[in-house]
Amino acid sequence: MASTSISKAEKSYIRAGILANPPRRADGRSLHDFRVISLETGVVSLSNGSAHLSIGRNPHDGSGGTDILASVKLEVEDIEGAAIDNGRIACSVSCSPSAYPHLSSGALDDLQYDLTQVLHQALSHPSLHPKNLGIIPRKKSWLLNLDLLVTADAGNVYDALFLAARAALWDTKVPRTRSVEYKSPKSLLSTSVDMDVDQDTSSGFDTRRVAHATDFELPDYWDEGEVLEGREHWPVAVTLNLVESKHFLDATLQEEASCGSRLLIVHSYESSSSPTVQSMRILGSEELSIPHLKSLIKEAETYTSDMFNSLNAKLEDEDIRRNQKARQRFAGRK
Amino acid sequence: MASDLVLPGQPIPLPRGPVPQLGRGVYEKDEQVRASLVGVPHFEGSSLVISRLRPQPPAPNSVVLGSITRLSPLQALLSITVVDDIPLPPGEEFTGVIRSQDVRATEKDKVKIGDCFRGGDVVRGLVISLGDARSYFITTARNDLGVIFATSEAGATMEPVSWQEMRCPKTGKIEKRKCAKPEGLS
Amino acid sequence: MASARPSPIIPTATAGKTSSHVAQKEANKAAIFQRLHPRIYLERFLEEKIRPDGRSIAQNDEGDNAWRNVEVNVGSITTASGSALVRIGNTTVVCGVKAEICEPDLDNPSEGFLVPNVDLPALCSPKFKPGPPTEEAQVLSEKLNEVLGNGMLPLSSLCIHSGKSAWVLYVDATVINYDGNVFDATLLAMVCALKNVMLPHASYDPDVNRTICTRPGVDPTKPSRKLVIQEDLVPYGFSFGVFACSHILPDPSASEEPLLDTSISIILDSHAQVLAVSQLGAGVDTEYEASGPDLDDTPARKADTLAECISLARNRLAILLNKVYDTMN
Amino acid sequence: MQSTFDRRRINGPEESLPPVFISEPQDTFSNTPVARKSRKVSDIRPIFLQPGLITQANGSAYIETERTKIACSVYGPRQSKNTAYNEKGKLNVEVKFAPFSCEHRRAPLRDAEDRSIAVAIQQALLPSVQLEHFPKSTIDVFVIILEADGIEGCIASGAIAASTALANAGIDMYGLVTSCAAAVIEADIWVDPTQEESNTANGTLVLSCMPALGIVTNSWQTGRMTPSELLACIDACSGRCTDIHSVVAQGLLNSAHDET
Repeated sequence: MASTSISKAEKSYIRAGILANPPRRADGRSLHDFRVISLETGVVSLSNGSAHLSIGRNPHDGSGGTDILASVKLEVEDIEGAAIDNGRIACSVSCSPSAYPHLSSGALDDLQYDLTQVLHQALSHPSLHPKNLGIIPRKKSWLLNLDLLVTADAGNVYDALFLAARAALWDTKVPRTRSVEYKSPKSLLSTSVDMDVDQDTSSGFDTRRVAHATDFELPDYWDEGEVLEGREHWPVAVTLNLVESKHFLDATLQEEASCGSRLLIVHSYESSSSPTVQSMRILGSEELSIPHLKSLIKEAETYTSDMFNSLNAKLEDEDIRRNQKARQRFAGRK
Repeated sequence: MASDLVLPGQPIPLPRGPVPQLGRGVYEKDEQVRASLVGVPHFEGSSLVISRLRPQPPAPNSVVLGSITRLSPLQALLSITVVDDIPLPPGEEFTGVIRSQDVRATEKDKVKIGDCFRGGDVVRGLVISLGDARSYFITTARNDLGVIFATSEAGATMEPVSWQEMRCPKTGKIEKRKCAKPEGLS
Repeated sequence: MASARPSPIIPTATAGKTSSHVAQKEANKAAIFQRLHPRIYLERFLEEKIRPDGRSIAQNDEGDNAWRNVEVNVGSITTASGSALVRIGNTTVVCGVKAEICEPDLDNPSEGFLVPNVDLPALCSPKFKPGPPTEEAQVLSEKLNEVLGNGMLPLSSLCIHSGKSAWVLYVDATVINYDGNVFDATLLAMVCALKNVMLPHASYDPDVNRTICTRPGVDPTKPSRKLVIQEDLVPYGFSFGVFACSHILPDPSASEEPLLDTSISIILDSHAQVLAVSQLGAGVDTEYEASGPDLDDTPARKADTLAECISLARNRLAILLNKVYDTMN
Repeated sequence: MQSTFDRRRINGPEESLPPVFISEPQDTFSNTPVARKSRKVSDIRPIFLQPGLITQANGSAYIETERTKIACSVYGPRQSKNTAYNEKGKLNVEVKFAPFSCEHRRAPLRDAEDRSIAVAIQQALLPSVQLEHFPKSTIDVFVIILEADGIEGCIASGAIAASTALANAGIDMYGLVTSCAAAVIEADIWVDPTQEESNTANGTLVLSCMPALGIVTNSWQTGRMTPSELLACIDACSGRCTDIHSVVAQGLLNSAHDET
């Protein structure tokens, strides 16, 4: 993402390679190929949902590649007068200085802020909001903290962030809650579940406070519970790196530094066929005409649908793998 | 009413056949010459130009005026306030450095900075190169370059008497400077 | 201060150019001379009794064109409770008042708050960099806080419910164009903004411990109201600078300000009574007046600098008042 | 607003809250869009643009679209402090909301929202400035928002004011940048939305382009849109950008005439 400095010769060499016919890239991939993506969910034991994703990691020694760790932590939030009633999502991206050694601390903060801005604006939009984050209407609700850590950046960090976020949210379990109310000793009437029926009881409580304090109980163990409702709508992103009339995907750091600008498109798949655009950005200073922009938007749909399907497949067999592991662990425990 | 004032991005109608050489303020994009500044395109010599009297950063071969801010045995630090006869707005300045080997053309290695410049002198120099991240490289190794204004210890404005001496009118004391030859002298 | 003529620095204009081009060359040479020797440049002008921006400093005329033109327009920002834009010459200041509700202090339960602040952003002048308030902005805010705290706006009038809730007025001034004498412009902008404030009707509801306001025009029984302002305590600022202990320059511009040895600030109320006076630095050096060979002064000049500034401020106040009044009502 | 104590400013009480009005209940996303009174759905707000307002700056511009007022000034090319040598110049855009510019008072120090607008405006200007003419230098663009009516409107007007200020400052540019916002409210396109309209919208787009060259410099989309709605928004905005371009051109020509 933050381009390393490369020499002019290397830059024109890479651009020539991409514009050539047939195109040739340093690692032999075609223009629209992705590097190897490895994904593992449930890696952080103390979180409600987590995922570890890396793109382009060297299979032999596990070195290199973009490396993201995503984790979801649920908190109870008192929403007494606030305008939110069924839960809130807060995303934050932090970049470890080891991933960007050449950036000063100020530039690192700015980069973190920009990444957070893109993620948060896309993921916290009401159109994607899961319904089951409310606990007690107008009193208590879940605050879903999605924290992503970029531990290494070898290019294409936006795609990696969205993939990791989607995997972590897919893996999230919301503990079931049961509302419990304490009846004040003096009130004779049987209070209905609806809390805000106000009787002027002559209880000892200060009359201004609501007659019944309500709270909730967690029947589940903290890491069980239902999955987020509508978890298949979480979006995926694709970054199209533009070199004059051509574009290519999953750029390495050198390729990112040599291409003038990038188009980031985030799609969410309501029904399996047509996606909806959740966010779009242009980054960089190369020329982009309006018809070219429109054609890129259409082509992006094919890339995101492939990515969407392959990610779903991977998440399914992650679930299966973890259930087997859980069963073996259970079987092992006498 | 609109004289041939053009705006950035506006194509410039070319009078005759051959595409003229393009100077500053115009650029060519897919065989169309367009303006990159607000102004009137005119010909200076053979090249089509839109000239704007705007403060510009120093570029190689631009004549700059600046005042000496710091001296060290190997170089003199200069705060550039005028570039190519266009003064920078108050509060803005570029940093330049005159290395000891760039002070004069003769006996480059026997230069003593203390005898050439003093703090606060106004110096006219020529930019050799963009230098490094902090400062531009300036030379005064020409007769018309060097100190053009200096105040003596007594506080009076000194007059140059030779290319390396200036005299204080009040006390008559001679101080050593690398002076620029005043204009108008043959 | 010896004012010998330095050797001609810039190559003489080459002849044969069209007149406008020669004029531009001359203007350019003058600009270079001002950039290299600002002090001598200003001296040259003052010798001819003219200031660089064309204002005259001659004593005989009624002294009105010694001040830059003042323009005020009020109520242009709809998101603020009250707002004003003031332009003195090129110096432009926009001031907005935001009214919020808070709990009053324990030691004066029935008083609200007045919080004036000046912001000198990097946008208004090349000498400011983005970041926290500069020293100059802090000094300005401090001075304005003192001047506006002189009882012009009784804080008790900002109380909604004693001990429980009161108004706090954040008076934020942003300088858009910094061309000298920002204090006068900001003070005038803040005063006009405060006069323009419309506070919604507010009532404190003890059992919910919250203050409820009604929008203007929603409920005729609960009208919004203007601030209670003591008209005779309203301050008007007039700033002067003394250059080289010899010239008094009213309303100094940005190019003159760094060269001034003394800065004098006179604050009058609407009846031309002196509310506050501050003089930093020596006044006009009277002995110098007498012995100065080339300054043909009459003895009248011997009067004390401060008294002279106060009289200059008084006749300027009359003109300023009818300008501010016709915009206010 | 929790006002943190800052010894460099005059401080009020620790905590103060904006007034709560009785008339409107706490509705968040009330998606009943109020019909537009004075202009059609596909019209933009009238633009008042005045280049060269700030005499201290190299170049400046002031823009007003009904209830959005933005001032912008350009300084530079300046020496870039404490950065490594680079032969291409740098474009540095800083945005500041005036404390009185929005419904709720803005923090006078760095506000989070300032940076996201600065990034959007910087991206809108980047392809238009010929930075290779200013090696080792920085062009500073400072934007102050005096009154805000719709964040998308601020980005669009801010980009227009900044591009006009750059031209007024005599910075070499490929072309003038104009920008326009659009919102999708219940499947129809509202151009140049105000604050309440964009609150009820489920998707908004800010498109900046150089109409003289037909080049898109920034398209900043948030919220949810179907691809066809997105393409419709792009067409609507690029049409409006060409109209705005003539307003900017007229403003610059007038101010250039006054100068010569």
